[in-house]
Amino acid sequence: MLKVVDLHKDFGGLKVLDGVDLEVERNQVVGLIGPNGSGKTTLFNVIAGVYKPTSGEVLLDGERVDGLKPDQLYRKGLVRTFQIPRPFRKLTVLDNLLLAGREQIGERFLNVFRLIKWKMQEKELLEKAEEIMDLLNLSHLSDEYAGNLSGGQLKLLELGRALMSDPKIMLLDEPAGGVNPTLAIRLFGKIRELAETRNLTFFIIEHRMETLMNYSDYMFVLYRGKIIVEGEPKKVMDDERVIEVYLGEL
Amino acid sequence: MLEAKNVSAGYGSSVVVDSATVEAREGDVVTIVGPNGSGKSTLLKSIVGQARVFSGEIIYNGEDITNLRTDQIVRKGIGYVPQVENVFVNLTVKENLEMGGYMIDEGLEETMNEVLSLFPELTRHMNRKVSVLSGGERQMLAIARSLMARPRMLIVDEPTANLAPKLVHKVLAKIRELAEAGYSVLMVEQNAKKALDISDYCYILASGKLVFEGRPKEVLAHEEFGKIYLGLRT
Amino acid sequence: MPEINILQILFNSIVTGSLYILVALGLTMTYTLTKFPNFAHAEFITIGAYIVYAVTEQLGLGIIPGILMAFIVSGFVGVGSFLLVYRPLERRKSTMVQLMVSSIGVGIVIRYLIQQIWGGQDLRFKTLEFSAFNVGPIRMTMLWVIIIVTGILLVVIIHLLLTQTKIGKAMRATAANPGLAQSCGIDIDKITAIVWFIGAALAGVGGFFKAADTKLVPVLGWSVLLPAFAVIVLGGIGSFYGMIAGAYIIGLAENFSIIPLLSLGLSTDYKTAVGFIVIILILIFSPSGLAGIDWGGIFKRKKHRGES
Amino acid sequence: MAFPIGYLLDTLVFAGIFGILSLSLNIEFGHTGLPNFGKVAFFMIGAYTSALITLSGKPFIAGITGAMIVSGICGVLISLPAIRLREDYLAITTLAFGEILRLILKNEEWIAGGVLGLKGIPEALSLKGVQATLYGHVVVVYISLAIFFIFLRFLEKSPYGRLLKAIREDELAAQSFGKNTVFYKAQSFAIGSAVAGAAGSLYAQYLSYIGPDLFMPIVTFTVWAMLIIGGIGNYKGAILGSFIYIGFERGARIMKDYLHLPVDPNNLMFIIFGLLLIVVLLFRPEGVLKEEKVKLL
Repeated sequence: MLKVVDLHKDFGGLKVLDGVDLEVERNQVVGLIGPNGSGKTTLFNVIAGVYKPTSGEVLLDGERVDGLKPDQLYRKGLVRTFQIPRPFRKLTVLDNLLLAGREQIGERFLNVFRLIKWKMQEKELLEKAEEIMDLLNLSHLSDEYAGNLSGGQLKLLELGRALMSDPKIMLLDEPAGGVNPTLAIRLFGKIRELAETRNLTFFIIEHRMETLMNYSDYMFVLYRGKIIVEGEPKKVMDDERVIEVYLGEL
Repeated sequence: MLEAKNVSAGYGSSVVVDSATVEAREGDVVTIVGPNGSGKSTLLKSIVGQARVFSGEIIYNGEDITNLRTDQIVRKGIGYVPQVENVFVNLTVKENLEMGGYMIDEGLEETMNEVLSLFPELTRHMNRKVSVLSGGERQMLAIARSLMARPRMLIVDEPTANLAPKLVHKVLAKIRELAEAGYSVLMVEQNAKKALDISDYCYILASGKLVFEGRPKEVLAHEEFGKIYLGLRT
Repeated sequence: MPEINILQILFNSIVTGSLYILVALGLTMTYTLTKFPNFAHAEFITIGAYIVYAVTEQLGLGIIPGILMAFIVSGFVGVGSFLLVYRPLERRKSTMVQLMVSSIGVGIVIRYLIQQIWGGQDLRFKTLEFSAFNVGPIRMTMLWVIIIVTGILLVVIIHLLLTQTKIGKAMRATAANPGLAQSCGIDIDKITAIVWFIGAALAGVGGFFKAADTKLVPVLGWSVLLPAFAVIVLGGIGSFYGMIAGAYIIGLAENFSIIPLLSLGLSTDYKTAVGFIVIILILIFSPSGLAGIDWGGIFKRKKHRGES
Repeated sequence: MAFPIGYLLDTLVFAGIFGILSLSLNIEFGHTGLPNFGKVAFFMIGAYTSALITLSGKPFIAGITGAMIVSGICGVLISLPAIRLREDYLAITTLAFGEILRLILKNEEWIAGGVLGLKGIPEALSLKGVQATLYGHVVVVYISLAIFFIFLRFLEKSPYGRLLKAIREDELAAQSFGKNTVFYKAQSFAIGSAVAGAAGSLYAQYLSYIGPDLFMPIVTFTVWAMLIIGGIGNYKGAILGSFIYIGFERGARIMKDYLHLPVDPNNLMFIIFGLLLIVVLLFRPEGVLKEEKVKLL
């Protein structure tokens, strides 16, 4: 599904990504871990088109997508969420979700006045948004400004917005960061459920190892810009090298 | 000397640290370790007034300093070295030290000489802009700068973050040296093993909670240390 | 086409540049510390000129007391607007645009107060006669010489303030990293207020020079505000030495633009547009000013091309 | 001229024209978050374009259409390099653009009369008698105002408007949902500029004279003040702001004619208005009419 080949990214001589190779399989929940400064968020930013790679390839379903901009990647079915939620604060929760719908007819200036046409699509989007709000327990907040939501609710909204666009693959940057443990477990439960019921693929940065252990199919460990260990969660967690990089031994 | 009792802290309304108790005794290097996101930096920031303490209290030399402003805390004799942006990049090394000693009215010169005797490597850069210093030198300067206010206790946030392995060793050795010179140090580190080598006592934080504490030897000897550290065992 | 005296143009450029230093210094300092472009800076400039007018022409107390009063009054107007408007807005977490608009409000209030007190008509400094004389091929007036000397003196004084005094160093430290400055025990509120005072005070003195050289009108400050923006944008906002270079470069560009303008048969009025064009070009191509241009990169690329 | 009605109609015309200008700033800044401090430039482009077209004998409708097209195109041309800039830089750049444009019109007589400007610009609706013509102006201006208001509200209540608002709130997030934000920002700038151009056209035909001195930066600032006081992000607020400002201005003029104050009422009105702007920013930064939650049509 998503394949990264020998990816490099330098920032003014500093090699943040130093030859990353990985592959995320369809319909799996894949975790990415690594100590602070190992390059996880940079890897996401390069895959999601925020930065151009210095060298290397990113392939989505076999097609080269490195160097494409976020909006182009979105159209190819790749959506990402942010570690620190970036809601549209002065739009309601419902509008935040609706906005994320893809290929909206009424978003073109000349179509604004073709009311009947865009309203039909809007209706479909509305149904979908309601379903997602149900799923994420956000329904009661539908008409609330996103700026008034709590940290945990914003995390859910991030996930919800990403779901709105029927992506093929979702990149989640610490979806449960700063969220209380009970909610975190619920959130991962949802992710697991979505992967199984909706043919979705997840690639997740997370530092709650115990959560990832229970909910992911496969894991990659990034350290100093390279993947040093990969495999099933149990195997990865028992790997001495993983503990060592976290303790700063390598 | 410094005690944080049952501290819950965070930003805005979100609680990042959940009822943690740590103590730093005079002349010791005390280290808080834990993986990223464990809340260790937030705990440190709550002590120096850069994050909010929701409950619990922070006592320094018998005085309650909970939720005071950073400059008030610094005036009480606690030096603080933040993790990032911890030097004035547009100032020279000497000017950075002078700013560190901004509150000193007399004997700035002597204090600077004392501090420089601990950091002799800085003397040859005195009139250079900080922007030309290496990462390791900057870290040294940041620590030296905080010493200029003549603190008795130093609070250091991840002094080895983003440093090359060789420099990690150097900076940590310097911190040990400071403890030998009579300063008390409370620091947060991600380079757990190396930090423990120079520490007198340590705490492990995972997901905002203290999960283990003890002398470094006991901690390192614990067979499940790695798993505890990663929050896989409690 | 009239004969062009290059030395004269060069001299005029230095006069213009020195004047810009006076008016732009405060603008760049407050921009750096309070993080917004203060449009009311134009009125800090204007008020100084009117105060000199009041003291020397209306009260007949002479020019030195006039300039001193202008320094003090403009300074207080500056620090007053910071304490009464900008700081409260900052504390309320206002956006940069809100701060900019508030400075427009401050400017309007001051400008029409001036107009109320002194009227909207053109005023001239009658007691100050600056007769012209020649030095070699250059025609100059005493006023121009004073402007140049003041400009250079100011550069030296501010340089000494920023590098040799505790308070000056604290200003630089606060500008670079307010949080860290605070944890060094620096009272950043006090430092910021002092900067607002000095910046506005110098703008006021600069306003007097501008008015003495041309005429005194309530929109005096506006005629130099955009060039002053050009100066600080060119030098890189927050850079004192960049600002000095920017002031003289804009001075040169404005005065030398007369040559191509004349040869193209265009109005020399366009020389005032030079600054505006510089702003637009710099902001679009190198928003951090001259310092932001990758000179090394340009050089390397050329070399590289040479090789291939 | 009979005082009450003539004065009132004149006031209404001004309030209407500036109301349109204020609407145009609201789509750019209130709605999309682009601080345009060169508003007067597009007002000026519209006024001159329309004046030149109608002076050549073409009807007003051609003038206002031409004004909107030329202003809109200029808006796009300026916005393409400028909208990637940080907001303070965008503000200074657009401010400088307005001043350059004014300088050109002032110095190049061959374009539109230079300093002297253009005289004898025909009215949109030429009726018999001063009073009737004045009523005609009110009708033309308010029909235009109503059209632009409805048009912009329509935009606001469509997915298009929702998207502009999202860009204002967080551009990168909007991009990661597949929206080409630069394209939309340029469009918003173009719409705003075209509407400002229409206001300029109405202004020119009403005054029948235009010159460079009518288009000083203070015009831009006035429009900003209107929008801030009336309510950023609220189209009704934008119009209300214009009425408040023009009301102030006319109140001062009436005072000047009928009262003998120790201060010049005109100065006093600007001072009070400046203070009002500051007070609003300090104590009611959202303006008189708050931004509303928008339900799509």
